[in-house]
Amino acid sequence: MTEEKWVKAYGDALDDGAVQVSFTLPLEAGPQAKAAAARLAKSMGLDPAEVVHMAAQGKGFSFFVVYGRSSHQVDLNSLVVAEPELEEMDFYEINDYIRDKIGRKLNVVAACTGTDAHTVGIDAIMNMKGYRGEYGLERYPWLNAYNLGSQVDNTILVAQALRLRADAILVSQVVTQREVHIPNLTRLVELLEAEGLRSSVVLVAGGPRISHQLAVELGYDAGFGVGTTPRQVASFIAKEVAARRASPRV
Amino acid sequence: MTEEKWVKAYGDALDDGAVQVSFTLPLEAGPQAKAAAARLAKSMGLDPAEVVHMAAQGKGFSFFVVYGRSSHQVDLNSLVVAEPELEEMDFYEINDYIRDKIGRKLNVVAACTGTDAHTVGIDAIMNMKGYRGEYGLERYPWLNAYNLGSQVDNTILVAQALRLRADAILVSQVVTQREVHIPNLTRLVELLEAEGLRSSVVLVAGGPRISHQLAVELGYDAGFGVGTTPRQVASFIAKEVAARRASPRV
Amino acid sequence: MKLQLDQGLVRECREAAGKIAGEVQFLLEQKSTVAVERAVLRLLGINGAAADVPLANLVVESIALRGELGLGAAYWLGNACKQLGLSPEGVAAAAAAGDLDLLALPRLEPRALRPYLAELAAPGLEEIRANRRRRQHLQEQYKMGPPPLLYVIVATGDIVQDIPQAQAAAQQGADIIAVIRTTGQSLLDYVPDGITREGFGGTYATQANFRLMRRALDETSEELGRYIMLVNYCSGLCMPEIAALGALERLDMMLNDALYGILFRDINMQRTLIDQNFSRVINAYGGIIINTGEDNYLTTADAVAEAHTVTASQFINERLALAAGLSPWQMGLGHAFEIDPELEDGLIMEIAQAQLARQLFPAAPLKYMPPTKHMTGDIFKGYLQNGLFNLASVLTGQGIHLLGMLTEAIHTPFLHDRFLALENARYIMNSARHLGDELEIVPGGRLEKRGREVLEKTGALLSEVAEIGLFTALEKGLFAQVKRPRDGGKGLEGVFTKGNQYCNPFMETMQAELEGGFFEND
Amino acid sequence: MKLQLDQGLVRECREAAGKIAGEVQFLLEQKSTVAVERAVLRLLGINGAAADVPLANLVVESIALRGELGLGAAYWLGNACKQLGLSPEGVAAAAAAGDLDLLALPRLEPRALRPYLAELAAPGLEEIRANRRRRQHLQEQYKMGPPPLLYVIVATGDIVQDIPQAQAAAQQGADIIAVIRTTGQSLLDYVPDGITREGFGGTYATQANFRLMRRALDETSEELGRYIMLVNYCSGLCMPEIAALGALERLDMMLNDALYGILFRDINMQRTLIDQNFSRVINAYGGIIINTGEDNYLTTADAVAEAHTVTASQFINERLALAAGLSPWQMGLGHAFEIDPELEDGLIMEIAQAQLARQLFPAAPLKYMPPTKHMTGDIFKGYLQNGLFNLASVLTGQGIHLLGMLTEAIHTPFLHDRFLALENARYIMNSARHLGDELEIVPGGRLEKRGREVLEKTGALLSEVAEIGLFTALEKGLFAQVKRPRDGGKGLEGVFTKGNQYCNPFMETMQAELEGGFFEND
Ligand code: B12
Ligand code: B12
Ligand SMILES: Cc1ncc(COP(=O)(O)O)c(C=O)c1O
Ligand SMILES: Cc1ncc(COP(=O)(O)O)c(C=O)c1O
Repeated sequence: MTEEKWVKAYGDALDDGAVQVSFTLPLEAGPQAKAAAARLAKSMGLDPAEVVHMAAQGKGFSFFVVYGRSSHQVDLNSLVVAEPELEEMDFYEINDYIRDKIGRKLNVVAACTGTDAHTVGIDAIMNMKGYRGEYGLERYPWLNAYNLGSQVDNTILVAQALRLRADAILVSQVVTQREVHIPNLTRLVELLEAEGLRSSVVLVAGGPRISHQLAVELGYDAGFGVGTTPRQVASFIAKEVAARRASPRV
Repeated sequence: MTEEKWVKAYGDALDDGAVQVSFTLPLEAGPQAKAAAARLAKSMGLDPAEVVHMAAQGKGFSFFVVYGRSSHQVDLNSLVVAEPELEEMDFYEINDYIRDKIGRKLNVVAACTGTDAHTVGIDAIMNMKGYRGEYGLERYPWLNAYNLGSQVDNTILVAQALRLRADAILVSQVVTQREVHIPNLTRLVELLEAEGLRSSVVLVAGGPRISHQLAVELGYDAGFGVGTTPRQVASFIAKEVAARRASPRV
Repeated sequence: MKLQLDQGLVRECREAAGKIAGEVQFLLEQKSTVAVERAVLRLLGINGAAADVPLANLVVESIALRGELGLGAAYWLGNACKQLGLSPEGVAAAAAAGDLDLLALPRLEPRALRPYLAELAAPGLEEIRANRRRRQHLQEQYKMGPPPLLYVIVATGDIVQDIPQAQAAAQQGADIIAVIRTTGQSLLDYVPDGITREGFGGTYATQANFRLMRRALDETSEELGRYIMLVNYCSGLCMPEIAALGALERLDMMLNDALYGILFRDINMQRTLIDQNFSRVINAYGGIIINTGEDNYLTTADAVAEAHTVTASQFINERLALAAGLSPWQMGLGHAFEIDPELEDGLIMEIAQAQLARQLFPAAPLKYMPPTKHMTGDIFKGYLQNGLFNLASVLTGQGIHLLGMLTEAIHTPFLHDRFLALENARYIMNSARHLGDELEIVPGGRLEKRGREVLEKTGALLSEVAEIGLFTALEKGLFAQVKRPRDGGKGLEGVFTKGNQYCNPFMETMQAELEGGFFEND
Repeated sequence: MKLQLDQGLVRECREAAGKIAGEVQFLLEQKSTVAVERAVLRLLGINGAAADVPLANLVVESIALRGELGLGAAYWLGNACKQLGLSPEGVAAAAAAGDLDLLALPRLEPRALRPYLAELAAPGLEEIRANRRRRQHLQEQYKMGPPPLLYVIVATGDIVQDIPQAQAAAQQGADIIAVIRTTGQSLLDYVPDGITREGFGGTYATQANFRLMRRALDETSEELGRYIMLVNYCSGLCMPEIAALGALERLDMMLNDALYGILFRDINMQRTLIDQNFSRVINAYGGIIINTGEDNYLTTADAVAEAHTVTASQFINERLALAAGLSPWQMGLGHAFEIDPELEDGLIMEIAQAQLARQLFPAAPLKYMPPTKHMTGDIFKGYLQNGLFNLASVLTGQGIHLLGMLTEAIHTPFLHDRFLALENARYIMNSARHLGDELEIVPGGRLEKRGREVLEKTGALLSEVAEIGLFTALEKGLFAQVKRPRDGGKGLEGVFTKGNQYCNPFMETMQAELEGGFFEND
């Protein structure tokens, strides 16, 4: 058992638990609403919890800002840090790695799927010109990178992946309201399994609201969120393909 | 038993529990800190809890913004709404009330006590020119209002209250860091009790961080916070003095 | 506050844009689309659905399938109505039920049928004009706050949730409410029927939803003594149909752009431009303000490097709008505050761009969009970015001001995100209300230079496009850095060439009345 | 950006302020205070305490009690040192222990003792000059970011917590750290001894705390390659003592105002003005920048109606500062962004005021204070108010920029409040870096009129004060709407009239060197 290592929120002094909270209640602003806001903050573990601002927002709604001291603490050593395992390599290292460890070009097929039309994120990973001063996957000599664009249906993506003998499939999902991405991402896994393709491809999801944990839960190999760089994705793909060749999945 | 009436935080749809939280952790920004932030938010009852922003703040500190869905709800009918009981009267009504129900001018002594030098709040209640377009207590013909200013020692306040035959004592406390106001407000109650004065004066505390609840806990008759107007205070004093004459405290 | 601009260059820009628009217009007047024909049916009152398929689609598809759309859907309806003594709705219902084969009836001489078609069109036209009058009446009755108009979106995906959110926003100070559409809708080749509660990132645009929201906002307008405008999206594969429904349900503004669908939804360029033309005629007739979408360019391209593409597109949108009969006061030409907040002197460039637009299109209300692309999860910084945006807007006198949300990078707006946005705008704009009047731009300084530079690049781009034509320019990716093939994209199959006898009684009457100055005194 | 101002009027303001300052100076040169004498002892190296009472207090009080302070504390110390062959510290320790009665020793002829007193003063003076040289050296070695300097406060009440907070703030971009003092300190007639951990709303100012923080910030300066300035409060009943300790511990700035203590702490006006004079001489000598407190006026008076009182006070502070030997670069004259955010065109007035100050005192760094009074629990709006403040500052070229905290109305700043404040300033100031250069003020417009109006009222007020004298003006409540009686307030009992033979070797040498242009090339 590892030693416990607790942290609390910090405002003015170590372990003072200072936290700021804001929310709306569907109540007319007034003493009752304010008391309800304070109670809600207390339920969240803030004590004292001070409602420092209440504002009427149209009829029947009020907005609150609360400051309080949170009693909660977190044991750092009990945390499972959910991030794709990455020893990041640079552009040259990755290409050398693929050449040396795999010995052939890898095929990467990417798309923004479903009704989602946000291309900027997946383009940032794929396009020649890249992102934040880093080349995109299309520029990698040891990758064949295919960007199918946006609003791509899962069935078309699978068909293209088959046709292009994809080693890796990259899926972008940006719109997440009402969890629209969940069934869409799940469907892809089902289709790949039905085609017997799932275990032979590295399957990666990404987007600003996608976490590694969520992706893994949905049956993906990794998930990448805000600020991902092409290099991180390329590193992951290269290592993962190499690892599978070393010990193929059952 | 009254019926239960539950409310939850509201963002995009009724009962979605949407809440925003921000805080600092004494950790270097990175995957572990982010996971700790998410865990802390979960402990607060946010599920899902999404860390939408992490920023390094100097060495060893990071700042987080979290959005999540709070599972907590509040039963409105179980709330005790802690506010001074007020049927607010206007300037003329209050003066008439004192004339008719009490029949003599009331003496009100006010001060900002301890080392606290903030006069603006208590002046807003007391000064002729008043606050937010309302006359202050000095303008009330049926009140003798004495403003002792700021940085007034509790012993001096009590001596003056005796000398001026105070019917009501008003205490302002604005600086509250490290709870400096608590011992200071408590001490006044002790001094008044020692002088046998406590039950014969209406004792009121005020200041931006003073709640009615806190004031009552500390032995005051009422507490007034942000945005108090002179009228509210004068109404409270007049009613309270009248009530005590009707049924004197034991 | 004024930029010294080369007025000769401004004229050249307008001429080039005029040439570009003229060529497009010429090519496209020879064609129509299934969406245009469905819009005609909608205007004839054919609004129901059978087994979730709108009657308008059933009817138009049945004609198109047999290759007989060249005469226009109105002809086939009119032909049936006249001979069967039925209303257009009745005919459509019968055709949909399979009780009637429109194409099997004897075919009256198209030219001879025209007066009858005009009669059939009259109620729809009158309904639109009545809506226009009603809006004018309400707007005169209520007084407005100081410009710009504050515009917010609701986007719960559920019209039943949208309504209280929209009303709360109005009560908080919003002047304009846009109900954002669900992700998939722009690629649907039909307008769904009835009330809907299941959108993603927005709510379906349907006639029933329009009506519900308009009614709710009318109530709120009355309560507030302020006319609350309603907006929807007249773009995608159903552009003209949405225009028709909006005009019938008294919407006040429509997102409507010549190029947006092509660039951002990969809709075929011919399809979009034809649809766009009829939709604009309807908007013009309905007294509806359009909002163009140049702001979107800056979400895929850099706002400093590509600023001139926005200005160039504004000139093109202006010329195409004029050709469709829109008055300048109806042209909410789009632009945006999208420069990287990390850039030194970014605010100077933003002010230059906003002021340039203001001076180039003095009679247009201008739709000014908030920072979106460079918004992050840092809601505090985001709130400030919106603050500088609000400042730039009031300094340069913008007309339609879309409020930025501090949570732009996170989720569609929550109730209090909108509230905070309104509070932001109210504070900044009030505090800086006349600041623009009290400042002059230093001649030859950074700000003025930036404005002139953008104008010069605009001139160069417009003359290039005028030379190669708009279609080729789109193929080359000159806008938003997106390349689109002339015959690619969605919806090309819905484009057809008009027959000699083609007839669209709405288009004809509307154009005639617009040209005849029917609404001149508005 | 420039206001057209009546330069004749500006000259008249300076003349009136010169007259006011001259009269004050004349009256006060005849007097000294217990605090001045304690400061002399501090500079002589007498810094310990016995049973929590500082030696400086013990010694001065024992002399004062017996009515013998007219010669100055230095005389009594020198007299003892010379005869007993002890160091000043040794003498003070012996006196405090009751082993030595200073007044019982034979009294050397004061005039004859002067050279010896000058010798005793030499190490203290050299220590201060060495600190000044060291600061200069470090500031040359490290490079600074673009102006204004960003200034934040720490205020945990506990020096041990203050230090990591201050270091984090510097790492986040702060240039200047002020350690706010605990509520009661300004009314203490002594400077507490040693490290302290129990302040309220601030941390005790003590020599040990100064030293700890200076060391920590020196480490951080080295780490960042940027010199981090340290500030404390040279006001209250110990003004000159704090000045002495600050000069000895290499603080870089001092809050130091002629009127603040009178108006806001009810300290007797004579006491404050005498203390202030010596404290300023020390600051001048130490190369320390003072921050005056005009901003505070606007916390009790209205920022629109009373703006001219700020400007008038700046003129007075300037003249008194010059009289004490401060150079213009050391005059952080105070003003503030305190206009009600609900006021239409409030920003115009704020810019007018800030620009006016900028033009009236072109060589002074100007200390610009953020909104405080109109900050509320609405942290989002507060963040915006600070944003406009940051904008006004960069537009008008302020020198020392105090960052506003979004939680101003709630608590003393948390770590991330400061972080957000720095982020706010960095964003706004970078984005609007040269905007002020690109804009001109419309002649005769609202902005310029406001600037002129304030200047006119300033002129009128200054001539009134020049006529009646500063003391009477303070009795009449002409500043901050606070009235103070001439002989009321705290600390009057500590004022005494200097004897003919009065001696203060520090004052004398410092003044001589300052006048002699010793630091001219700094
Ligand atoms: C640009 C933009 C648009 C553009 C898109 C242009 C284009 N061709 O992409 C336009 C204007 C067309 C648009 C339209 C809409 N948008 Co939009 N849009 C944005 C905006 C402003 C920026 C997105 C962006 O480009 N970010 C920059 C890229 C580089 O970041 P990224 O996407 O996070 O990608 C990075 C990582 O996430 C990761 N990544 C992303 N994908 C992948 C995939 C893989 C495999 C990997 C490894 C990594 C990875 O790597 C990238 C680089 O680091 C955001 C708000 C914001 N500031 O985030 C809203 C936003 C995404 N849009 C939104 C919405 C709702 C819409 C609409 C549905 C609105 C409507 N109803 O009309 C429409 C319709 C779109 C549709 N059918 O999908 C919402 C989504 C809300 C939600 N959470 O569900 C947002 C958040 C705005 C909001 N607050 O309402 N939008
Ligand atoms: C103005 C001001 C000052 C002025 C005070 C001038 C004066 N003569 O009053 C000056 C500049 C001198 C000052 C100094 C300090 N201040 Co101060 N100051 C403020 C400021 C900006 C506004 C306070 C104010 O005037 N509000 C307006 C009045 C009308 O509102 P109010 O006080 O809430 O009063 C209303 C109600 O609360 C109620 N009320 C108040 N009292 C009473 C009493 C009764 C009986 C009743 C019925 C009602 C009532 O009615 C009033 C009208 O509605 C606040 C920040 C802020 N924006 O709130 C900080 C603030 C109060 N100050 C603060 C601090 C720390 C200080 C200092 C200690 C800093 C320092 N170390 O130097 C000093 C020292 C003061 C001392 N010894 O006490 C902190 C307190 C933090 C805390 N919660 O503990 C604040 C919150 C700023 C901050 N965030 O750090 N300050
Ligand atoms: C002109 C225009 N049309 C439409 C939309 C919305 O997209 P869609 O038509 O795909 O719903 C936008 C996006 O903001 C737009 O600017
Ligand atoms: C000039 C000046 N001195 C001192 C202070 C601080 O107060 P105190 O001296 O009471 O600690 C301030 C407050 O901001 C000030 O402006």
